[in-house]
Amino acid sequence: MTLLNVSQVSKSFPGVRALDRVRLEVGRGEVHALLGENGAGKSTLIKILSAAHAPDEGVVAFDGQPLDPRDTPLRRQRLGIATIYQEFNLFPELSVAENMYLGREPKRLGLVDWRRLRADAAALLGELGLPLDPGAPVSRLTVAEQQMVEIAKAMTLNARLIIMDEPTAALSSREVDRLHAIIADLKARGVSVIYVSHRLAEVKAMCDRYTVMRDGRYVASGDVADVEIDDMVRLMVGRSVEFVRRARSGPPGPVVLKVETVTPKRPRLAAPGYLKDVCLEVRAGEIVGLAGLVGAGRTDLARLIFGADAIASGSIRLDDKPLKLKSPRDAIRAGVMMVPEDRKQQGCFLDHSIRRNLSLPSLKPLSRLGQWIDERAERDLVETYRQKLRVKMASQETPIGKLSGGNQQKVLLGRSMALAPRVLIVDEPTRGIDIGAKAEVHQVLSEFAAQGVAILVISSELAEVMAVSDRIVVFREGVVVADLDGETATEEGLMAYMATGVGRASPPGMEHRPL
Amino acid sequence: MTSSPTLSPDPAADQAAAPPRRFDPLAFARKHRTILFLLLLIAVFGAVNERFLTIRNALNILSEVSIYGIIAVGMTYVILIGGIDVAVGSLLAFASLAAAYVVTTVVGPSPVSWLIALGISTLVGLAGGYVHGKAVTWLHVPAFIVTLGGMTVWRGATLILNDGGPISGFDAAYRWWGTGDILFVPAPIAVFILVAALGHVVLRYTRYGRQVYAVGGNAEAARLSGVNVDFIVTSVYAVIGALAGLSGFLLSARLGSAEAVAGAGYELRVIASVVIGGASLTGGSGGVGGTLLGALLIGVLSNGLVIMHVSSYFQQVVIGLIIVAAVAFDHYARTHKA
Amino acid sequence: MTSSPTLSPDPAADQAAAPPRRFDPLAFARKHRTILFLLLLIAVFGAVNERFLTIRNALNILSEVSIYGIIAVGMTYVILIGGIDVAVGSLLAFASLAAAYVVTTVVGPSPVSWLIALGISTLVGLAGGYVHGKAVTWLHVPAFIVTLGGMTVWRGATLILNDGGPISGFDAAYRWWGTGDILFVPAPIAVFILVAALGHVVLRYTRYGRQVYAVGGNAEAARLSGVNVDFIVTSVYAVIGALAGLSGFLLSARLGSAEAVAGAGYELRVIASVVIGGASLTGGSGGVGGTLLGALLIGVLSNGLVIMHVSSYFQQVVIGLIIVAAVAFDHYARTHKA
Amino acid sequence: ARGGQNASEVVVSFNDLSQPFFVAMRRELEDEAGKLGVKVQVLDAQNNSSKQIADLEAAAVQGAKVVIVAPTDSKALATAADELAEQGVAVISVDRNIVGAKSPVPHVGADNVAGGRAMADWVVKTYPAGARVVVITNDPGSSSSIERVKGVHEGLAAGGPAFKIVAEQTANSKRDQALTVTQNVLTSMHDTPPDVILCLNDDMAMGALEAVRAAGFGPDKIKVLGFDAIPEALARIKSGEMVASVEQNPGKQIRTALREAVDKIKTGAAPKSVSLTPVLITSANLAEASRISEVK
Ligand SMILES: Nc1ncnc2c1ncn2[C@@H]1O[C@H](COP(=O)(O)OP(=O)(O)OP(=O)(O)O)[C@@H](O)[C@H]1O
Ligand SMILES: Nc1ncnc2c1ncn2[C@@H]1O[C@H](COP(=O)(O)OP(=O)(O)OP(=O)(O)O)[C@@H](O)[C@H]1O
Ligand SMILES: [Mg+2]
Ligand SMILES: [Mg+2]
Repeated sequence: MTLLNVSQVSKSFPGVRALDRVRLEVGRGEVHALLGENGAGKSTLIKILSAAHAPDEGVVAFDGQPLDPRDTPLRRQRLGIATIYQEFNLFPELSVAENMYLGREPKRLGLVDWRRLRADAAALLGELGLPLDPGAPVSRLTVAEQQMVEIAKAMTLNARLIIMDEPTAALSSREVDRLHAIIADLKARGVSVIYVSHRLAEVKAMCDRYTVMRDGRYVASGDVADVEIDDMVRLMVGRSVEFVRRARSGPPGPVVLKVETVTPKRPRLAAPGYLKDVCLEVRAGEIVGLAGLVGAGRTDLARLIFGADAIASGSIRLDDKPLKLKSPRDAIRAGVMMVPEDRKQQGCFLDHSIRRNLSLPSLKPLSRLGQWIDERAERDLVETYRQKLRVKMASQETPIGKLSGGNQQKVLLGRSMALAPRVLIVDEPTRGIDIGAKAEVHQVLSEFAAQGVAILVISSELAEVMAVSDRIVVFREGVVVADLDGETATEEGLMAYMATGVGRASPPGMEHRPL
Repeated sequence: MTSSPTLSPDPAADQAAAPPRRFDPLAFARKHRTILFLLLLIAVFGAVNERFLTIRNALNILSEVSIYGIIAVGMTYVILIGGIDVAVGSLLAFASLAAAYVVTTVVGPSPVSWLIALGISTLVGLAGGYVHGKAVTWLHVPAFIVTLGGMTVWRGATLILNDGGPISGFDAAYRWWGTGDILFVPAPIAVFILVAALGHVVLRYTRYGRQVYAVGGNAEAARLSGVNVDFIVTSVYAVIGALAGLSGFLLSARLGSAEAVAGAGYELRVIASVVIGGASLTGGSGGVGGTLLGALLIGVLSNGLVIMHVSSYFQQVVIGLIIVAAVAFDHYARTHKA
Repeated sequence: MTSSPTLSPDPAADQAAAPPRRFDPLAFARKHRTILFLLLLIAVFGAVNERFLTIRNALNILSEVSIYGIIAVGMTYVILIGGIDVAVGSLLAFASLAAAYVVTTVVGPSPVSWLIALGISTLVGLAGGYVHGKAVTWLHVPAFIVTLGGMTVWRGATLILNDGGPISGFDAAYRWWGTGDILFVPAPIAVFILVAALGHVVLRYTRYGRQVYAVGGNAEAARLSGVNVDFIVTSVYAVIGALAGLSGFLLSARLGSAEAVAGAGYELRVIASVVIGGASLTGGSGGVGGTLLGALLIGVLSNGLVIMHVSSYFQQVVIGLIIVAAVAFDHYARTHKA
Repeated sequence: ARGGQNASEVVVSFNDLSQPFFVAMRRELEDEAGKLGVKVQVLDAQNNSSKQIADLEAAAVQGAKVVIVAPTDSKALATAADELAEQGVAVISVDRNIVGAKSPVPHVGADNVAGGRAMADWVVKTYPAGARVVVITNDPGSSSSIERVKGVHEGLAAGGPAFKIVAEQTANSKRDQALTVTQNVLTSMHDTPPDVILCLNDDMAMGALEAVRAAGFGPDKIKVLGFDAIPEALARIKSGEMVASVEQNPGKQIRTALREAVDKIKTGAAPKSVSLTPVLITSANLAEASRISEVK
């Protein structure tokens, strides 16, 4: 029996036809995967379902009733459609509990009952197994924790259809497992779920049906059980994508980056000095992956190396010379560059053009007298990286905020690469990137390493860490617990280190699973 | 951006930072830093001149603070939603002069003339604020421009209304609102306390209040969460308009005369109260408690410097420096550990 | 949030909308909407009174606009980084009075007294602005509070400086900067054109200008892209301070006297010019071109209404309404298709 | 009491110490206080009635015996005057009187309406056949503006219909605004220039003179009159650029008031009202101007 029936829905933005007569059918108690490359129109379709956008044409029927296209988001919520958007919709200054119950706070004598609000939130968070303080302001949470709050918020709505737009993009495997347990429970209660993810292994493991979109059009749908991951990829990308473990291009060069017993001055969050006495080495032409659970301290380390946070003790050496970093500016000058994990808050100038976004740190060599920008050279630079990274965009002058998330990420990668750094740190480089583009990004990182750049990759997707790394360093609660060879490491082995700090003997010859 | 985050009396933050543990004097000091700064200032003034610390002087300060403090409560809401209102001074003058005009010229002597004036002043303010709100939400003109326009429009209208002249000749019941007492508390102070308490409760304990925070924190997210953003925005401007009208009524009762120049420059003092109180001009953080402290700081300063015989030109220099120092201290206390 | 995005002369957005195609009058009108609004206003005034459309009157308007227009160029930068400066009027007075004081009292008659005054006024402004910038970046006090403090501190200091009185008695070379011509163009207008051109070029074509936009667009992202955010912020406040000082010098040359009350209320007029010109108070969008149009709109309005002999009170009402209408029209033209 | 030791017994609250008129008054006050050997505290209400009341309340708390006040508004200060009287503090008003207090407040001042009238009378006398008059007014809504305008209007009306106000605009008491406004007004009537420009303070008259000069009219063609007789204006009168300015004798007002205050403290004698007549200073009676000595 169908719960949701979308037919012939179209939507255009100035200059883009984002959706072109799309259809989608979701049954009761079904987990339905919505698949497609970056910019295929998945988020746009979801926003039409939640009434954040009005469709240009087409009908959305819910529970057999056609929905009014002029509905407000509130009415759709009341009908039983809850949405977790790709871009977070949280209020940074409000607490976790308030964010979960905004507009639906429990009341006593007409006034908000703070005690019950806190208790309800704590109860639900406990039920979902989320270790969050309901009173903490959301602005203090990590991206992963914010994602969990979004999920918890959707649960408070008692919806019949929950739409999740890339809920796992910011999560590491432990949280992903937890989310999947939650979804299984929802399914058992007859709730339907629309699930968007670029992690096809997840889709294969837990979705019932799928719909694939390409360039704003409907391509195919069917039972997940009937297709293999390669088939899904072909439907999405129009070709098959080879996903291979990177082969080392030669013997590693000399040590470029050396981190010696580094401890941060003030932890980013209000916790007592979490990261402690970290040691690490990266050689020229080597890609080192950092693995760890959410909050293990990998991002903190990256920020220390990049000069974004201050060091209390220890030292960072580049080419065996000590680096004195007061700000990211010093790091960039020395040849260290970082792609931050939170692209909206720390990466993008959303209203500014792609050109301005990409070229900002590289302007100096493009300017006469260090100030007078040569715009032609700038355009050429941007064009080079557009081609290299296959960024889909109308023109260099389009505001970056109008790109799909994956394409934004590519622009930020381009920003870092354009600087030709000695050391490149990428924090969650493929968060929200589709599988085709992900392979391209890995390829680009490999090529970059081949040119002798020392690369640090932070990723919460173990498969990704294993695919790109020559070496894998495992973090647990702020300390390095293992330093493994990328070729012999196994997912199970890594998980064991991440969760307990101690390795488990891994069965030899264990094959690496595709993504 | 650069106007760095100021959170001070943010309920969410305070709760998060305070797990029930034993008394920690430093944490206590950090939490109540603005009050402590104010107390310090009061102690200094009191040490220099003992008359500063008399009840009579406290009431003097509070009477003066009441007039703009009432508007500052409304401004807290406006700044919370990320808006701004520079028209409050002009609207205050227009509303109070319109009310005085009706009472003295149209209605004539009446036992309830105070009630008529109170009603008209508040309603005119409400209507004016509503117009600002509609211009923001419906014409999509930035709040700064709308209220800057409003500032000159209302002032011009006030001057036209009675050809620039003041209106006086109010009866005793009317004057009572500016000069009378309720149980030893001067009436304007009582009204101020009422408004502040109400403003605090609504912000803290009602859905409306929570939605005000939400709109300022992230307007688009608020819309997607089902908040009627346009309604919140319009209502907030209407409320501050009504409070400006109320304050205008009290001021005219206190002065015994409704002046066309009344309230000039109030916008800056009121906004300063809110921002000194820890609210961020980008919206989403702040509270009525902080605003009260900010308003009091300004009131204590200007009174204390007079009492200390600081020369009038020099007073301006000192006030400016202390305000900056207070906010710098606030930031320092908030971010530095023991 | 609610202060809806206003992008008009944002280079990033404009180019995107213009693929080289054949002439489309509606697109043209949309792109140049603010200029068209200004021309419409000029046409109306010209139709009502032929005197309005004389060269002499145009020079009148421009001379008046020059004084605050110079500061508005600096304010464009300040607002672009998401800051605000309400101290410009006071700093103008302080800088020009300090310069006049030195020239008339300390130095005495000299053939280069104008140069000394120009230098001192600009440097004092620069120093004052630098102090504001340091307080913002180093003490982490919000710009609004810093410059509000500055506003009263500089005004107080000005009044102390010459005990509240004006300083006059400048020589002819000094006065030339306010009343002389360069090839028929009055000197203040020439300086204004120079400052505006320089301000535009730096913003549009230099790395520094790019970094200003970046800081306003997203300060944290700018920092992580290697921009020295503190330097940009401090320098922007220093520049607007220097421009306020320069403007103060020109004003004193024009009036023949440096006054302690000079520049009072300029802050609002200058900020209004920038915001009418399409900049957003949250930073990251706007430009010098838009600011010029905004400043001109204000100048044309106040000149035209006087020439039409509209009564002073009524002028205020009309100016307020037209400013709101101009910005509403701007928004409408930008978002609505043919 | 510690607070009483250094307390000033005389507190003077000025309406607006950014206006040259009151600045001049303050200087004379300080001079006279030095001569009499009394300690005086000076306050600036910054043109805000509410602040003035608060200042006076603070002064009373601090132990003042006599308060001299230049009110922002005649009516707004009545209650405050009553309260001060109740606490045994004597009040004297200068420049502008206080209306509506329970017991009349002694006043030392010159009437603003009479001052405006003096300007108009000069016009009527100088142009028997009538004249076209431009009036540049000071801060809109302030009582000095309202009263001076009233005097001008009454005086010109008394002269008959031949005396026409062809433009009346405000320049908010500011020199730069007066320059701009006058320029604009002159542009609007370039072919039929006005005969007289009446500026309701001297600062604005300085600006108007600049505009007249810049527009190419000589001092004979358009006559400019000011108000307050500040030294700059007197110098212009002396040089013939400007015609006249109204002298309200701020120095004499404040010196008289201060002497009354000191008498009250020393002898307990109740302060008396003293009324000064505003005088129109022209080149003929320049010597009568109180600040003529300050003209370089
Ligand atoms: N507000 C908007 N204005 C203009 N264009 C938009 C807007 N929102 C989306 N688009 C465009 O619509 C297309 C579809 O975008 P959408 O965000 O739906 O893709 P997606 O499938 O969710 O991609 P991703 O996997 O990267 O999240 C893209 O080309 C995007 O640039
Ligand atoms: N259990 C905890 N107790 C205290 N602080 C914690 C805890 N978990 C995380 N943190 C804090 O969170 C931060 C670690 O987050 P960081 O982003 O560096 O980790 P990460 O491994 O990159 O994880 P993520 O995948 O979320 O980016 C540190 O500043 C640390 O102080
Ligand atoms: Mg998407
Ligand atoms: Mg991380």
